[in-house]
Amino acid sequence: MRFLGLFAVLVTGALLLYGVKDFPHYGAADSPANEGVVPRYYMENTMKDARVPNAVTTTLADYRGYDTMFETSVVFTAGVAIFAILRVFGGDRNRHHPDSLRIRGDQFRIIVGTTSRLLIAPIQLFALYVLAHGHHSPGGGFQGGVIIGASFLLLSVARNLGESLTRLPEHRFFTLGATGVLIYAGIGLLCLLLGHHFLDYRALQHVLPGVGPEMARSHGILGVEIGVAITVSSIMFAIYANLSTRGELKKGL
Amino acid sequence: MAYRLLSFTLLFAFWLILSGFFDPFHLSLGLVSCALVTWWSSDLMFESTTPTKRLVRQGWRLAGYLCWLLWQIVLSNIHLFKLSLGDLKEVSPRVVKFRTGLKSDFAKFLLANSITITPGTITVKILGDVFYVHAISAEAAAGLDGGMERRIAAIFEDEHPAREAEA
Amino acid sequence: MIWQFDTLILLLLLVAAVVSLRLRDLLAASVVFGIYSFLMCLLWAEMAAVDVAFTEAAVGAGVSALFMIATVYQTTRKSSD
Amino acid sequence: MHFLNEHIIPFFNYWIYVIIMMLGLHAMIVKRNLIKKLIGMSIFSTAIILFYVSIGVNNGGDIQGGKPGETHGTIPVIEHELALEASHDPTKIDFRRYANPLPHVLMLTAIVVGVATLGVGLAVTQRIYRDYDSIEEDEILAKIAAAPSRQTDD
Repeated sequence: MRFLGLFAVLVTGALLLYGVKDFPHYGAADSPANEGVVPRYYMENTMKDARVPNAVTTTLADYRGYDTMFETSVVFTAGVAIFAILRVFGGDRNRHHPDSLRIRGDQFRIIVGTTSRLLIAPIQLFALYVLAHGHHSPGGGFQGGVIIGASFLLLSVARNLGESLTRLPEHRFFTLGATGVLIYAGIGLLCLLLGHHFLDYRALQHVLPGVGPEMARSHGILGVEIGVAITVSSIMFAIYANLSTRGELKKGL
Repeated sequence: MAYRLLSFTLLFAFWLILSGFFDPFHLSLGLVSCALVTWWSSDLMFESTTPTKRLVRQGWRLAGYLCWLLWQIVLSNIHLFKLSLGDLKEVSPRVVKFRTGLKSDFAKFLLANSITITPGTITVKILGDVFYVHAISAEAAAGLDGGMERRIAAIFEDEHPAREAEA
Repeated sequence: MIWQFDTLILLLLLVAAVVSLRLRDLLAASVVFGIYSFLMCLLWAEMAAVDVAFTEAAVGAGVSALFMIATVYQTTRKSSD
Repeated sequence: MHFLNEHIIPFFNYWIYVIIMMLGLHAMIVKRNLIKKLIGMSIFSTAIILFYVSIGVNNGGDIQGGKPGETHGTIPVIEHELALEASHDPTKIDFRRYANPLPHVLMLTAIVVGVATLGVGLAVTQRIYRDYDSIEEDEILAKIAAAPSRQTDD
């Protein structure tokens, strides 16, 4: 088995390395990927179409909105899958921790606990800043959502899981996760109902007062990113809460 | 309520520093974000129940303390610089153990982090009232004579320094 | 492209990957995997992919290492290979 | 030496990506510990993401007046001064000055989905540990062989 595995890996690697010699040089501006019409269109029209300087955001939420919508639902599905696999109600039958990992005493409570307590609110504000300024600077729904989730993770590592579960209780995990996906799909559906294509945010100019088609696209992108952030943050915390307690949601690390 | 207002103001100042956009759209996004964060976790920023007036006074004194701390950091940097260029015999790492009179978690946290941020000394752990501090030389250990603790106790009115060096 | 910088990070990346796969202590392997993710994030920032680097900094170095540590804590720390 | 100059040095990056990918694949196949297998899976996927992102790198060619490889395509965010003009006239933007945004978008979502997948894998690992009290592949297989009925209960 070991030999066979090594052999398979070496054959695969040799084939890939053989293919490498036909690649364009690293960073070539005239490589097929960079010369093509698609990146050119995305780069040149992001300001004209949506008034968003960050081409990555426009591509993520507008030009390739379908892709992102289903990626968001994949994250949601992963959360549901972990619930189905791991969650137990009532105690675990044979629960024991390896001794080497048991944390004794609480000598780190004051320093680590207080520091992270003071840091939670700025971290969450930073996450919302990243979410709201994804149009102008790096960032967006995925990054903002992960950082909000990480602030809850920090709270459960530095204090305890119960404290973050009182802020984001278990029955909210999947409500919020589904809400995010529904916000995304709902904005798409709204465009459909207003007579445009699915996820064609230009339609939103009929419901948002005083905006042109470009700003309607910009606001549509923001709405979609908010949906992504809600799903990602709640599912990240749901995954951690299940993993760190073996599905019991009681004590945590 | 006053706490929420205070944390909202602080968070909004932080937002303005981060954002750099002052058009109505981004400002309203900032207001919504700060309101959300205040709603989620303002109770984590200020846990105690000190009256607001006193809190502002403490904040003022804390600013003064931080200036003093900055000066201490400069001094101990110079000490460490001399130590690293001079005779290596003076480097004698040791763990100093002392008992503090500070009661609240925040005061202990402030003392521990002030000790750590000053070059040459590191708070290893806190067990109850007992601090375990690693110091790099005799002079750095002598710096832990309680001056810092008295200043921290002076910030918070209900704290009293009381210490007896043990080893 | 600062190719010296690039090459250094790529070599460190290889070292981190090998170490994380060789270590028998799973907790240490998870932490080294966090280092690997962080190096990856540096490489992406250097390739002008700031959004990807940002995501990796939040996800790879923070969240996924924590997921692994949580699992190691709940199962066992020793690995046979 | 000729071979080295011709086929390896210009493609140095790609060689390292393939080697990292091989490490991950090898760990997935050969390692017996399930968490090691998952670390291998993550290394494998990040190697592929790295390859994709590196395709989007753009050195700017001759456009910035330098030789290829000396200049660097900047991040795909349009500068503030240029942005206002570009909203009316897209041809103001020279797209070769920026890195290709498309691989960035695809890989950004792949990273987040990757961590969700890793979470599912770790959950399966914990579930296996709950049932078989081990995360070593050979021990689990031995336990399944010793007590075939365990597969059906629970």
